[in-house]
Amino acid sequence: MKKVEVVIDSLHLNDVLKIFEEERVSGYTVIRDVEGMGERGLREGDELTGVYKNSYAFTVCEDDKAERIVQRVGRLIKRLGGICVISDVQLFA
Amino acid sequence: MKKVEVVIDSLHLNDVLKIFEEERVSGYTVIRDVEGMGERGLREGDELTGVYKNSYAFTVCEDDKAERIVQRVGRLIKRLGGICVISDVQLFA
Amino acid sequence: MKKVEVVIDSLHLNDVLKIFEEERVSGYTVIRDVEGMGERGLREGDELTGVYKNSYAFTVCEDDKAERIVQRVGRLIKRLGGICVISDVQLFA
Amino acid sequence: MSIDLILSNVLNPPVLFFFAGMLAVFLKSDLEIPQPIAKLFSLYLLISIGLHGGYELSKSGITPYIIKVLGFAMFMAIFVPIYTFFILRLKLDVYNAVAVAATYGSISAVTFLTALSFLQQLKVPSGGYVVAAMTLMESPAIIIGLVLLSIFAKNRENSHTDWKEVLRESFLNTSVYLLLVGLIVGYVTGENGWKGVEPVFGNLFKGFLTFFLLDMGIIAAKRIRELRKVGAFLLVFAIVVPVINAVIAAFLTHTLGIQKGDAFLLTVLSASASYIAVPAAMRLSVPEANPSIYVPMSLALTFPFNISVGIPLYYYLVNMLWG
Amino acid sequence: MSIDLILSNVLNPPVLFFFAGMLAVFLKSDLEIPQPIAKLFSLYLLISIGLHGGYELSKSGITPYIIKVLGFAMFMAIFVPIYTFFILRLKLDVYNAVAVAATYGSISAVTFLTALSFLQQLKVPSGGYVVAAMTLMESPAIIIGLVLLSIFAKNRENSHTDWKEVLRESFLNTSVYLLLVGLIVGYVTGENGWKGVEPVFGNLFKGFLTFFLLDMGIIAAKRIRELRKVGAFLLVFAIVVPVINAVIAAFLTHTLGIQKGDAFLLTVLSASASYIAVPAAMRLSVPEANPSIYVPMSLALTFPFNISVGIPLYYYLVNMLWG
Amino acid sequence: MSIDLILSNVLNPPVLFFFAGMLAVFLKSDLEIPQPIAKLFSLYLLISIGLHGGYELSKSGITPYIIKVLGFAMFMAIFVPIYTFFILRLKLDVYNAVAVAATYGSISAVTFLTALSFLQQLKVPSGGYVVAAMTLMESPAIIIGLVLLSIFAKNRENSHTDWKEVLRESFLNTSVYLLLVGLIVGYVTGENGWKGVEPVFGNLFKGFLTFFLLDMGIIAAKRIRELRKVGAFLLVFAIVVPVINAVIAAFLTHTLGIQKGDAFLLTVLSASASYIAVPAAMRLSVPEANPSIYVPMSLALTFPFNISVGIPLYYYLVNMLWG
Ligand SMILES: Nc1ncnc2c1ncn2[C@@H]1O[C@H](COP(=O)(O)O)[C@@H](O)[C@H]1O
Ligand SMILES: Nc1ncnc2c1ncn2[C@@H]1O[C@H](COP(=O)(O)O)[C@@H](O)[C@H]1O
Ligand SMILES: Nc1ncnc2c1ncn2[C@@H]1O[C@H](COP(=O)(O)O)[C@@H](O)[C@H]1O
Ligand code: NA
Ligand code: NA
Ligand code: NA
Repeated sequence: MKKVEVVIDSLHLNDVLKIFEEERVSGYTVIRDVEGMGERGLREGDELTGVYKNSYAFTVCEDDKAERIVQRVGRLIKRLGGICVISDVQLFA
Repeated sequence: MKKVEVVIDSLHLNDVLKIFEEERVSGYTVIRDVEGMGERGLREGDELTGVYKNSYAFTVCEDDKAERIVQRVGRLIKRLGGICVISDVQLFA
Repeated sequence: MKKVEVVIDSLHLNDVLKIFEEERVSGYTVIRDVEGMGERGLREGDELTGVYKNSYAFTVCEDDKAERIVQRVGRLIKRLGGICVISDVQLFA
Repeated sequence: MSIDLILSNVLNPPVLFFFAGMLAVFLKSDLEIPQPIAKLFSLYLLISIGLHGGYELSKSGITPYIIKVLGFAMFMAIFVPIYTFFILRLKLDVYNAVAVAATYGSISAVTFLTALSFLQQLKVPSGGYVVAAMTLMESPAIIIGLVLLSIFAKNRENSHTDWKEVLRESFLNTSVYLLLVGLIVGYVTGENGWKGVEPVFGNLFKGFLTFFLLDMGIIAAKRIRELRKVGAFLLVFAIVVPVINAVIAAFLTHTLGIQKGDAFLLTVLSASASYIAVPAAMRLSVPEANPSIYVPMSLALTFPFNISVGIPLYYYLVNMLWG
Repeated sequence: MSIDLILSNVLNPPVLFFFAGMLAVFLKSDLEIPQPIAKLFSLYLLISIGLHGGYELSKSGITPYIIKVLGFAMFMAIFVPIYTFFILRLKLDVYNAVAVAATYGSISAVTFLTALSFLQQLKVPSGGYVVAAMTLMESPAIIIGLVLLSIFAKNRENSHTDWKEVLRESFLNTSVYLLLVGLIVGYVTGENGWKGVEPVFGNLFKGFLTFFLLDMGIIAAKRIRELRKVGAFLLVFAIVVPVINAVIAAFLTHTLGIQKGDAFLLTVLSASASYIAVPAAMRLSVPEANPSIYVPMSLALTFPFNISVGIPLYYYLVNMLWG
Repeated sequence: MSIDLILSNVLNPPVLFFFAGMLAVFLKSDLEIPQPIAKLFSLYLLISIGLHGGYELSKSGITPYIIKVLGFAMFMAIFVPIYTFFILRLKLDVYNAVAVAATYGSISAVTFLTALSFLQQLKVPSGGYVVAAMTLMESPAIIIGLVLLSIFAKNRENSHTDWKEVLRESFLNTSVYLLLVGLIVGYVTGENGWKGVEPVFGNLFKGFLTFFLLDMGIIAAKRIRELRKVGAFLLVFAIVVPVINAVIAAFLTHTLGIQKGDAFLLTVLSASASYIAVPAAMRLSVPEANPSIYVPMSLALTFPFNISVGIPLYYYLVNMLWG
């Protein structure tokens, strides 16, 4: 199994979750309002403007689904910023 | 070393931590109140009922401990829902 | 690529991020105020004293950078407590 | 029932804000209230109710009449989960029947508050001891539920009901604990204590309730989509059983010679269902039951029904009986 | 303009706390305010403004004069984003020009509040309907911006402006939604409703504004370093355009025979720029635009300018015209 | 000391709620208060104290008497960490001795507040400048601690005390910064400023203190289990040293001719120990010291002792001396 991890602008989180759902993963987990630094500078998360918050999401899924997901999320991230990585895990339950 | 990651109903987090402690891991880290989707539907986390919150916990430990932990956590999760994965990491400190 | 994960006393998080920046990683992500248990006991996170909170940070970077980072963060952690692990990931965006 | 009664209940900022919260979800507004805020308000309301009730008790003292009120409360808290359990078993397995019965056997503090604010608008007096009655009504349903479970689900896997744990969840959960603390502190510090904290726990009360109900509207609306899976039987149950409980309570309190304002509040309490203490306890002790049944029933159906139509309806009933 | 005017504006706890928040960042104090708190206060302030405005409206009723005020508000909300867009195109690409124009075409509720508190200090009356005007001024700039975009960025990649989504973001974003809810609830519940919630949504107002501005000072100061990358043209824009908008608004309201207090508030609204609703909408609909341009301009430059120097300046102007 | 004095202190909602919070942990209730709420209240209380003190100062002006009060405060803030350091060295290594000495050399704002509320109940007057004195007493102990460290731990590994950093932590940490901001804003905006914010920062004070102490009770109780590892010497230290400091302060203030109410508050301040500013500073600058020593001592022992028994005891002492 693969674990696909995504960090993206909180405002665009739903686009990522929609991809997860469209690829029919069995589930996903989301941590809202993480902070970070990247090409677009420091994102310290402020609730006021809502424009500087990241969210972190991951899903554990079969290798082929992971492949399709990273392709689609990758395209999103190229446009909107963020990061997407994939790694090997063993699923136990 | 292995990293064991668990997502479970916040109300049952303590059962997982108890297993970690009983297997004498050197430590663990917990992120409370993560959101998610799985077999039991969307869990968006609300503080009101306290029934729709997940927690995320991980521990880095020796391979044999990890083995025993995933067995025990696996049984818990089969009954209560959630997810448990294991992966390879190198521990530096 | 490698993923370097660090859990450290929130008060010392900045020292870790400084190392990340000095090693010129392309970015990092931070989750503030995670809880945990380790050699220094339970850290349940209280906002009052600010002394019992951990932060979790990770960066995805090239293998050589990861190597240098874990050396430096390792030294920090030996003095201040916490944990630092490294694992393999594939970067997609 | 005059339309005025409904209007004077609904044309109230707290009730309107509840529906505004629901509407926000239906219209997909991005309105969101951070979770710690919901918690802050719910803690605040519990402490307020407790302190105020305790203060009132310190003025009235504990009389035989009050004992009668408390006794009635206790009776309803035991009776309702038992009789509903047998009705629920017609359609549900033992686990879910227990969870739903416990949910409807316990009470909702915010429903109580809305009723209180309705009563104050009509200038009908009521006693602080009803808060003590409410506190008494929170927990028994949990215990009863688990007793029913241990009787009717004998060959349960992992059937290790940890009774010490159960008692703790029942009597020391946040709601009960804060109500008790408030009652006791309000009682022992009396006039003097109340004067110091009234600017927060008295005066801000209705405003904070309004704010909180906005949030509850959002949370309730998110649960509504789960109602589809709940089935017609339970949908009907979630409206009819509260009304039945209200009718029973109204007649009994009348027979017992309880005063009108108190009787109305006890009626509302009997009609209300828990969405805080009981769901959490059930999730822990009866993980076999499905929270997507008992939470939406209570939160997305019974609660909105009670605070909009139920309260004036119950008042109408009580008003008729007391004349 | 007398120095007294500036002082009586600045020597006000809310304004001083804003600068104390900024100073904390510059001095690297470890002062931090948890994010849910910022959200709590901003929700509170929106509800307060709405409820109070609605209550005032329920007293005044809706008159032709009020229609005039609302009409003027609507005009400014459409006019400003259009004229500024063409100025901005001189230096910016289409995406960023749209985002900045929308930002300055919309309004800032907290600037409005600070102006209101300034007005109250001077004991100049104003009407609750200005809140309705403010609500009307929030959204049009977003729509106008996206219309401009679809005209001038025709060969846009992924150029699928989802208009349904846009309308939702414009009219159902948190700010607009809560202002509307407040206005309506305040209006329909009138005197009675307001009395119940006034202890929270009326009396606590200035204190909570003070607290909130401390937080806004921190957030604004963190954005200041981004101003370096913004360029002289936009730095000048962020000060001069608000003043121009104020001058236009002051003359127009005078011509239209709008009362002094109302005119002053409308002037301030015209001069203010959005840092909540518009940035979020732009980030979603025009991801090509760089938030590090439009957010710091509005939050770290225009906002501090308006609440410190702008408000007394605009008042001076209005005072001169109305004599 | 009459039992009445203790009772009139303890039978106060804030103190009772503190112990209710502790009890919740001992009984394993699931009562939890989200962390941002603790932060919100602690920020609120600091701002309140500061603003109120500054406003009072603006009425009284700065007199020679006030200078004397401030001078005394400064003296205690320097004297206590030095003398306790040498006592602590009998049993502790240099790092922990520094950390504990600094903890007891600084003060606790919430203890001050509880004393103030006790004083108000007895209707004994006191001056707003004591808040300025308190602010002065926050930081010196941190500096003194680090000076002692650089003298006595010369061959310290990584012994790069970054003095610029230390000064910042000492004088710009959240507590000191907010108290200063409050004092200054309260002072410069005077009567007018205070009137606007009093509904929040004055009237809500005691209620919010009550709420906050519930939370502090929870946090303190969680630290109690760490006390087992702390050792008898330090357990005794955590009770006896506050009392000694109180006795010294009472006699000195009496000798200096300071008024009774002021003297009482200064005595309480001297007896109190820090659990916010100092622990954070120590954790950063002296990571060799073990926070599981200095935090539980201050938070789980000295603080509860002071707000329950200490305050009436110190008042009894002061009352005796002033007659
Ligand atoms: N190399 C990286 N490692 C970990 N997180 C990253 C990395 N690059 C970007 N991120 C996260 O993605 C967010 C957006 O990245 P960017 O669009 O590059 O500014 C950042 O704020 C980080 O939270
Ligand atoms: N495949 C998955 N990947 C990531 N998280 C998951 C996955 N399946 C379940 N989870 C998490 O576990 C929680 C409970 O899962 P479930 O019991 O299947 O509803 C979900 O709300 C998710 O947070
Ligand atoms: N083996 C481990 N696995 C996961 N997290 C750990 C581990 N050891 C320590 N930690 C985290 O690091 C923090 C500090 O560790 P320590 O300094 O050992 O007390 C703990 O509170 C945990 O959050
Ligand atoms: Na009930
Ligand atoms: Na504008
Ligand atoms: Na002290």
